[in-house]
Amino acid sequence: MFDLSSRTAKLVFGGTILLIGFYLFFPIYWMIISSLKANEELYQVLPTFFPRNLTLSHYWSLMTESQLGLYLLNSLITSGASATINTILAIYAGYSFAKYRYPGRQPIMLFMLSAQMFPFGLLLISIYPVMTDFGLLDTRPGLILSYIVFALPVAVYMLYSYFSQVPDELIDAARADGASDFRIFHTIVIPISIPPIVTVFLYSFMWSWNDLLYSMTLIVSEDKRTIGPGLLLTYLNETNADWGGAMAASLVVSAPIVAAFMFLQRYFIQGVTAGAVK
Amino acid sequence: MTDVMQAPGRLDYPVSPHARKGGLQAAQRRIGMLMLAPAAIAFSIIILYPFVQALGLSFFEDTLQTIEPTFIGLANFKAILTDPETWQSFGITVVYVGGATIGTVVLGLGWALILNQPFRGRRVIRALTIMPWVVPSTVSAFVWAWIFNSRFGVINGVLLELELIDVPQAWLSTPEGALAAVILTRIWRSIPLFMAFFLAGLQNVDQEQIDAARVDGAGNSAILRDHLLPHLRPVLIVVVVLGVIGGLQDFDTIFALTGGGPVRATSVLSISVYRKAFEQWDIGMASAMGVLWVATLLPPAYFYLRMLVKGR
Amino acid sequence: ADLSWMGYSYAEESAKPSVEKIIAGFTAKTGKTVEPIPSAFGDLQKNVFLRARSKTLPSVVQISERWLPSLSKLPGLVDYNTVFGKENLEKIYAPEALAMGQIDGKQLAVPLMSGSIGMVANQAALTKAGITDLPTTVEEFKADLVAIRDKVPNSVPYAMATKNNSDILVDFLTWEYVFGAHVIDPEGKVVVDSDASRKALAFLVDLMKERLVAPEIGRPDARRLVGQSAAAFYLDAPQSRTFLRSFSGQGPAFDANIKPMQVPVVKAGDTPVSIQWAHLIISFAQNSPPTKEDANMQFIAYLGDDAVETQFPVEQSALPGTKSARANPVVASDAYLSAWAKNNTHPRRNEVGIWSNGGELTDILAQEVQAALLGQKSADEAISSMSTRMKASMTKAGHAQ
Amino acid sequence: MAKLELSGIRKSFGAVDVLKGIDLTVEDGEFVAFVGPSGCGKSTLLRLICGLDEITAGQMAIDGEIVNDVPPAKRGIAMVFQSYALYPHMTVAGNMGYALRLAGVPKEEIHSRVAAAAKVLRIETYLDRKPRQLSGGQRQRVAIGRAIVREPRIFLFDEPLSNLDAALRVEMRIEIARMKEELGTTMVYVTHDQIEAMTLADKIVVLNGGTVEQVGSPLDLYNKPVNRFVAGFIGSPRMNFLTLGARKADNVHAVSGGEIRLAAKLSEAPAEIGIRPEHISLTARGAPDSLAGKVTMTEHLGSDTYAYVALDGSQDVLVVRLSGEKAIKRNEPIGVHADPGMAHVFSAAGLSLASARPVSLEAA
Amino acid sequence: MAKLELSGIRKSFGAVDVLKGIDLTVEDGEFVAFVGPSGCGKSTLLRLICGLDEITAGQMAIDGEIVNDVPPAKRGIAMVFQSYALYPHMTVAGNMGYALRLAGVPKEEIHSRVAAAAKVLRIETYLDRKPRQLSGGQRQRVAIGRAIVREPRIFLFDEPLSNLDAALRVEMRIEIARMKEELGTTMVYVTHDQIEAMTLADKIVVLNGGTVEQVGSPLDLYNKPVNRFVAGFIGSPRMNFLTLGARKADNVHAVSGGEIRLAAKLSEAPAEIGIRPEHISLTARGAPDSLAGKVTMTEHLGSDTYAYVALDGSQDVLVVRLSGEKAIKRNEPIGVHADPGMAHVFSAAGLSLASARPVSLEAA
Ligand SMILES: Nc1ncnc2c1ncn2[C@@H]1O[C@H](COP(=O)(O)OP(=O)(O)OP(=O)(O)O)[C@@H](O)[C@H]1O
Ligand SMILES: Nc1ncnc2c1ncn2[C@@H]1O[C@H](COP(=O)(O)OP(=O)(O)OP(=O)(O)O)[C@@H](O)[C@H]1O
Ligand SMILES: [Mg+2]
Ligand SMILES: [Mg+2]
Repeated sequence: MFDLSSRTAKLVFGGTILLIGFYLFFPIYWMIISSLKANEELYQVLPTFFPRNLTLSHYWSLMTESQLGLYLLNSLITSGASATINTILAIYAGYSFAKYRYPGRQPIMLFMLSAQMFPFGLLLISIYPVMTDFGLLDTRPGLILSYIVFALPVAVYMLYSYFSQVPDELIDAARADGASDFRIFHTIVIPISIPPIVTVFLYSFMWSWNDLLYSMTLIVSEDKRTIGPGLLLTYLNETNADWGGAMAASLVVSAPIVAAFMFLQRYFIQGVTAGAVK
Repeated sequence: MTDVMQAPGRLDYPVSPHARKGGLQAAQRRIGMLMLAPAAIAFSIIILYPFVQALGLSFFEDTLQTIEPTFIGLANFKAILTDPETWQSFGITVVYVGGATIGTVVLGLGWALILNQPFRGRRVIRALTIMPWVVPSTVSAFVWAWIFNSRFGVINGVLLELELIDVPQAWLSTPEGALAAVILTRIWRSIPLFMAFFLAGLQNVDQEQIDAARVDGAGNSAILRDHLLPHLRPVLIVVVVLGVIGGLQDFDTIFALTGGGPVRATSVLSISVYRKAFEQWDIGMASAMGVLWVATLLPPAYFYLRMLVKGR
Repeated sequence: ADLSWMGYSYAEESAKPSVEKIIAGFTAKTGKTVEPIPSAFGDLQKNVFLRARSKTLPSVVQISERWLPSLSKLPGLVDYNTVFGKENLEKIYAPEALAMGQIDGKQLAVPLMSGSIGMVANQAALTKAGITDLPTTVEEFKADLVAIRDKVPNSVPYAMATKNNSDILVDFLTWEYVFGAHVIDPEGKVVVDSDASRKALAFLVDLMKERLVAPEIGRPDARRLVGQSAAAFYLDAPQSRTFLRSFSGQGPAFDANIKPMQVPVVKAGDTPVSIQWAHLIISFAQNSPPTKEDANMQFIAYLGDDAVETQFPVEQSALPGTKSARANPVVASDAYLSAWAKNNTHPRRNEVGIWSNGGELTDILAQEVQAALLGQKSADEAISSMSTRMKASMTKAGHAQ
Repeated sequence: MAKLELSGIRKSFGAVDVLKGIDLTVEDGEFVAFVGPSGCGKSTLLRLICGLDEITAGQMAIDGEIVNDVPPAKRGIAMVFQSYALYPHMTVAGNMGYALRLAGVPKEEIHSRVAAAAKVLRIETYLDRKPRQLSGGQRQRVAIGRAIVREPRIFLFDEPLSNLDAALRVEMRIEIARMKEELGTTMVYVTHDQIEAMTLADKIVVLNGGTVEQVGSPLDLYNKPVNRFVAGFIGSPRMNFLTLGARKADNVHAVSGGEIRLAAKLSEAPAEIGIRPEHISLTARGAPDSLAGKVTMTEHLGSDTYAYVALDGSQDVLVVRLSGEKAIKRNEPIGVHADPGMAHVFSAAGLSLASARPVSLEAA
Repeated sequence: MAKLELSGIRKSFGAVDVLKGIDLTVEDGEFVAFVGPSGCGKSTLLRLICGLDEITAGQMAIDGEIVNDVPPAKRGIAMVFQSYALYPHMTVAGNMGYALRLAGVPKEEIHSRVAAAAKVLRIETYLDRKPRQLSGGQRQRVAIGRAIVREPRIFLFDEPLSNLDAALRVEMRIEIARMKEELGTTMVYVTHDQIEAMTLADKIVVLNGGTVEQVGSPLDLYNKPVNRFVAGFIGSPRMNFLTLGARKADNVHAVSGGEIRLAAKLSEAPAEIGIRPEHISLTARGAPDSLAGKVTMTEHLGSDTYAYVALDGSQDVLVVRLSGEKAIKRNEPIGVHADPGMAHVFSAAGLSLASARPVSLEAA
């Protein structure tokens, strides 16, 4: 897009890369470095930018002492499941909004979308008794269902946005070939919509993955705790302030998801580019 | 239609045995509604019903003392609206959401522009950029809290080293510092998502249009101002919606980073509602606060979104 | 399970085995099973509250003494007097510990362990600053702090709680008492607006100005600082030892540095101040009315047994709540615990936390103190604003001012 | 194998009437082309025949059965879309076999029918590729293949060649001609392209503004257009139109650069005459039966030369098509001779007054 | 007002050589068309001239000044893009005035220059519309208008009409011809379309695989192609090629259905002869100077008739173009007579052996 042949252009470009790059990546570097410092080096007023002694002690203690693996697993299960449910619901709703006409279609869609502004904390107050009534309090299914709150509306919108761009001719062709509406959707539309679906899945996933509020409230058993509260309760809380451990744990819990994202981000960008948001 | 078919002078044929009743359009309508149903049901149970219930609760006094709520009309709203803390919360929310959204738009756009430019190592940087977004929000709060830490934080360390300050500063203990920190953290976390949207927008730019502008004599800044920004307008609109939603609903980072303090400097609405409900046990008041929030946001949101959906 | 026990100790890595021991012991003795429900300390009140709303209250809950008033209205809360008889309880429990569980003449809680929040010094830090004697008056205290500040680089001489509302409350209350001030009187009148209060707060603000205390320190941070000998004093419960051992990374070897001491007084001879602290046990009736045969009442009875009381509190570095356990040699011979008991003879009530609107009061107090410490308000302004806001809150909670 | 009968077909989208009553019969085995300007409703009509949209009013019958409410797949119809509408995630074989799979045809049969169609279309070697790995022409073939394997009673094509470049278009046109020959199925073909319609169709339907202007064989339309619209629409370069001036005698009218003598006096007043570029030749100025003008521009294609002649005393420009390469001086006075037997006369309402072929055109 | 000189221009994208040394001079005021198959480098060359891409090697001069490193806006060049590349968010006037605005031309002058250009292009009434509110042809005009207002020394067009439908294409072609006449500016025009190139250009450059095959006037290329590629590329329907068989005498070769007699014996062995469809006629079987075959297919356009003739004993099919409407029986023995003076002879390497025009083609 830009012509970088001039010196000023090069300078501005380089300067911006450094500035934003530093902002984005320094914290990550710092997290890694801090996790590798022994406590004596960590708790210093003048920090060292390159640790003098690398130690895996924080990692060692989190492996042996904490329940991090369990929290991580719980988070992956609940976030994964809720993102899946969310995506499935949103796929149908988005397609319905995009390709069918019926009374109330647009107001319903807009209302759903606006609902994304309802304060989650407020909803939680009433979700809690609902979950209790269904016996879902302190259960993974309960948490998973509650997580629908976070992203369903936006997920519906994103897929609506994408499906609107799927050419009608393609659907007509399948109809002429004798496919029913559901058949068309399942065998034609969904297979060609993988990138946007991945995008929506990841977007939903991230909301649940980040959640602190719901899981802190709806889950009390430690064996079902997710990483948000898990980290907070293990490392920085009323009785503890273990920064080195917190950094190491942060890295460990981030690793699988970062790896997965590295793999999926191509689809993610593709999905957005394909019109998941427009 | 039937009357047409019976119109005189028309050839009369037997109706094909495959013909279906009700015609095409009715069938389509039914299928459309059927597909919407699961999401609509989930939405009603998990979002709408709790909201309606909260709406009801906002007219009750429902605190720890009153296990059975008592109806008190608009008293909660009156109490909230006359409480300076409410207004403070609204103010802080505006600063927080506004600051974070603007900051993220600017930096996310800048980063997208950079990553849209071919250079060596671009792929790697693009892949790494996703990181701040995918680390759990608790983690990002940890990292920034650690960076801002008054005793062992790197900011203090660097400033001390450079002798710009002579004693460590407690950044998170000043209202400005704490607000800045939560905003910086929020921006840091959302840059990747915004970047992805902008990048996607940029990848849809018609290269011929940019070429045409170059031939017309446009330099880099003119390309940005006259072509890229107008092109990105729709993306910008969406990104702002997502940014505002994300900012308003953000609880995790702030809660883990400052807990809403010092004093109440970072008590945005989501934190205030939580506090009211789960620390002070005043459900009625918390509901009223939430209802007020929705009442403020819903109408503009609805119209903005309608514009978004229609303007496509 | 026959009963469920929600508690925070079970959520803490270090205390969990001790809890499991209690449960195993109970099951062995009665054949009844206990379902432990862990809940983080900070979340416990919320969890109880939400469970009350959804009518899924556990049968037994471990709570902190200052939450009792706010939980006292919950339906089904057992008055132990009606089950065990007042006299029986008085026979078993130490009076000051039992008193913490009483509200309006009802015995709503019994102590699991008790003690006080008092001051702890770090010998290593004192030595570095060349201080040989522990300070007894406020003046000496401040002089020592200055010495530490100057001799121990990058230290926080007094790791006072300056973040985290409930931590600030305890520290501030302590100094209020030291200066002879009160926040709320026993009748629920807010009396914080006094010269003594102003003096107390001004003293703390002064410490901050002199960089003898630091902002952004909560209890855990304080423990870390002390554990690393970067702070010389702080306020904590006797459990302090357990934490410091762990935070210093030295384990029991660090015990030599942990010095329980008396909180400094304004003038020599004054009674040193400390604040009551306990872990209490409340129960929700399994039958109406509750009887001794109920599983949860059997459990309560078991908790007063020496088997529990000589084990659990000691492992947590705290005093048992029963008379017999206190007399038990295991407890009596623990040097640290006895030193602690000796230094903090007359713990006082937490006069803020005990009200039903304790959460709000704590917030107000902490916010105002913080505002003063951070220089956003003068000490005077903070105290009068605290007074006004607390009065409003108390009025609303039904305590005429 | 099917006869298609439309009677009184109407289609409205909301308040907009797109088709305003179409009556049409397509005989069994006939190849019918729909032509007409953009937006005239060609695609809409095709979609109605296919069953993709609901007919607002009227009746449609295939082989004597009313199919108004029959879903597309049950009509025995296959359609080839303008954008091909290939399923991008399926292989060529998958695309072609999709309809059969849906119909529950056994695997082996699908396989053999796909293979047979692929052979006809010479795409056997691409069967395992995805559409995006194919060139435009190959995609087009797959789209046709998808229609063929279903062995439909009627084929529908919506501008199937419009996305191809000129050379490929010629090639695929010949392909379709071959297919029509081989299959002998009833076909309805929408096109923008003159040549396609003229060369492929047995019968052309000219649509305009939602109504049928004329139905007939290609040469019928070319030689005997019923109105000015059809006359101007069919043929390239398009027919020249000359406005008639004052009536000089019963059957003599003034035109730019001369006058025109009609074979007979007409009851209805003639307004314009039309002459195709290939029916005009250049002569010396003043030659008998010629109008006066001058050449303002020429275009040399090698095989043909187009001369643009401005008639004296008017703004009318006649396009003249001359065979082969002709050297023509520009801006010199010249005569144009139009073959009067090939000219057409139109009324003010645009109707062709077929009986009034002019007998001569001459300079005044 | 400008002369453009390219010498030894090369362009590589990475390891791919797209242009392999182009030498070309475009005289002041000349209209040059680039034609060639897809992917031959036409657009690339145009982009180099415009300055949008960097020249890998070689030199480019405008009016004698080397401009290799001059940015596009400073070359005095305007370009009309295939997709028009209008700025979608600016009005028509904004689009047209954009370059002037960037150049700091005062508002009133921009206004008057835009108005003037709009008048020339007859788009005055659309000046306040956004591009998406315009039809294809109107957009095309705006794109040209945007180029005109800059008063460039050289106009570049990249397939400007390829997105228009047939009728509009004809109209706009005439428009461009008029513009060329009026402005007299140097123009370089890339096209796929035979007719555009033939009718508009003073000089056609045929590109193939990154090199120039032939440069010359349209009729030069049509009549004297230097090689088989150019012969086949120029002219529509394209030239028929017949493979020569065994040499029967010094200057007599076998071809399908007969033999060919060349004017002289050639030093280089001839391999093929080429005859354009318009230079062939149908005769009775066995007529003198004719080859034997039969008509397999006919296409009737009204103005022309195409006959596809399969020559006896081979798979070669000759396309024959006959003027007007001809009724032709299919699959009956027939003779084809080719005008031998119009035939071309090519060597095995595809070079035109211009000296060897055949004297006759006859049935064996
Ligand atoms: N779904 C629709 N809703 C409203 N109007 C429609 C719809 N589909 C088509 N139209 C209108 O119907 C008219 C005919 O459209 P149609 O697509 O049949 O034209 P067409 O003859 O195929 O044109 P083209 O040659 O450009 O493809 C147009 O004016 C169009 O705007
Ligand atoms: N940026 C690029 N990177 C690599 N290869 C390129 C690039 N641009 C063009 N090419 C290649 O250069 C060759 C010539 O492309 P060019 O666009 O000039 O062809 P063209 O003659 O304009 O074709 P068309 O008629 O299809 O427009 C093509 O093979 C193309 O793939
Ligand atoms: Mg159409
Ligand atoms: Mg090109």
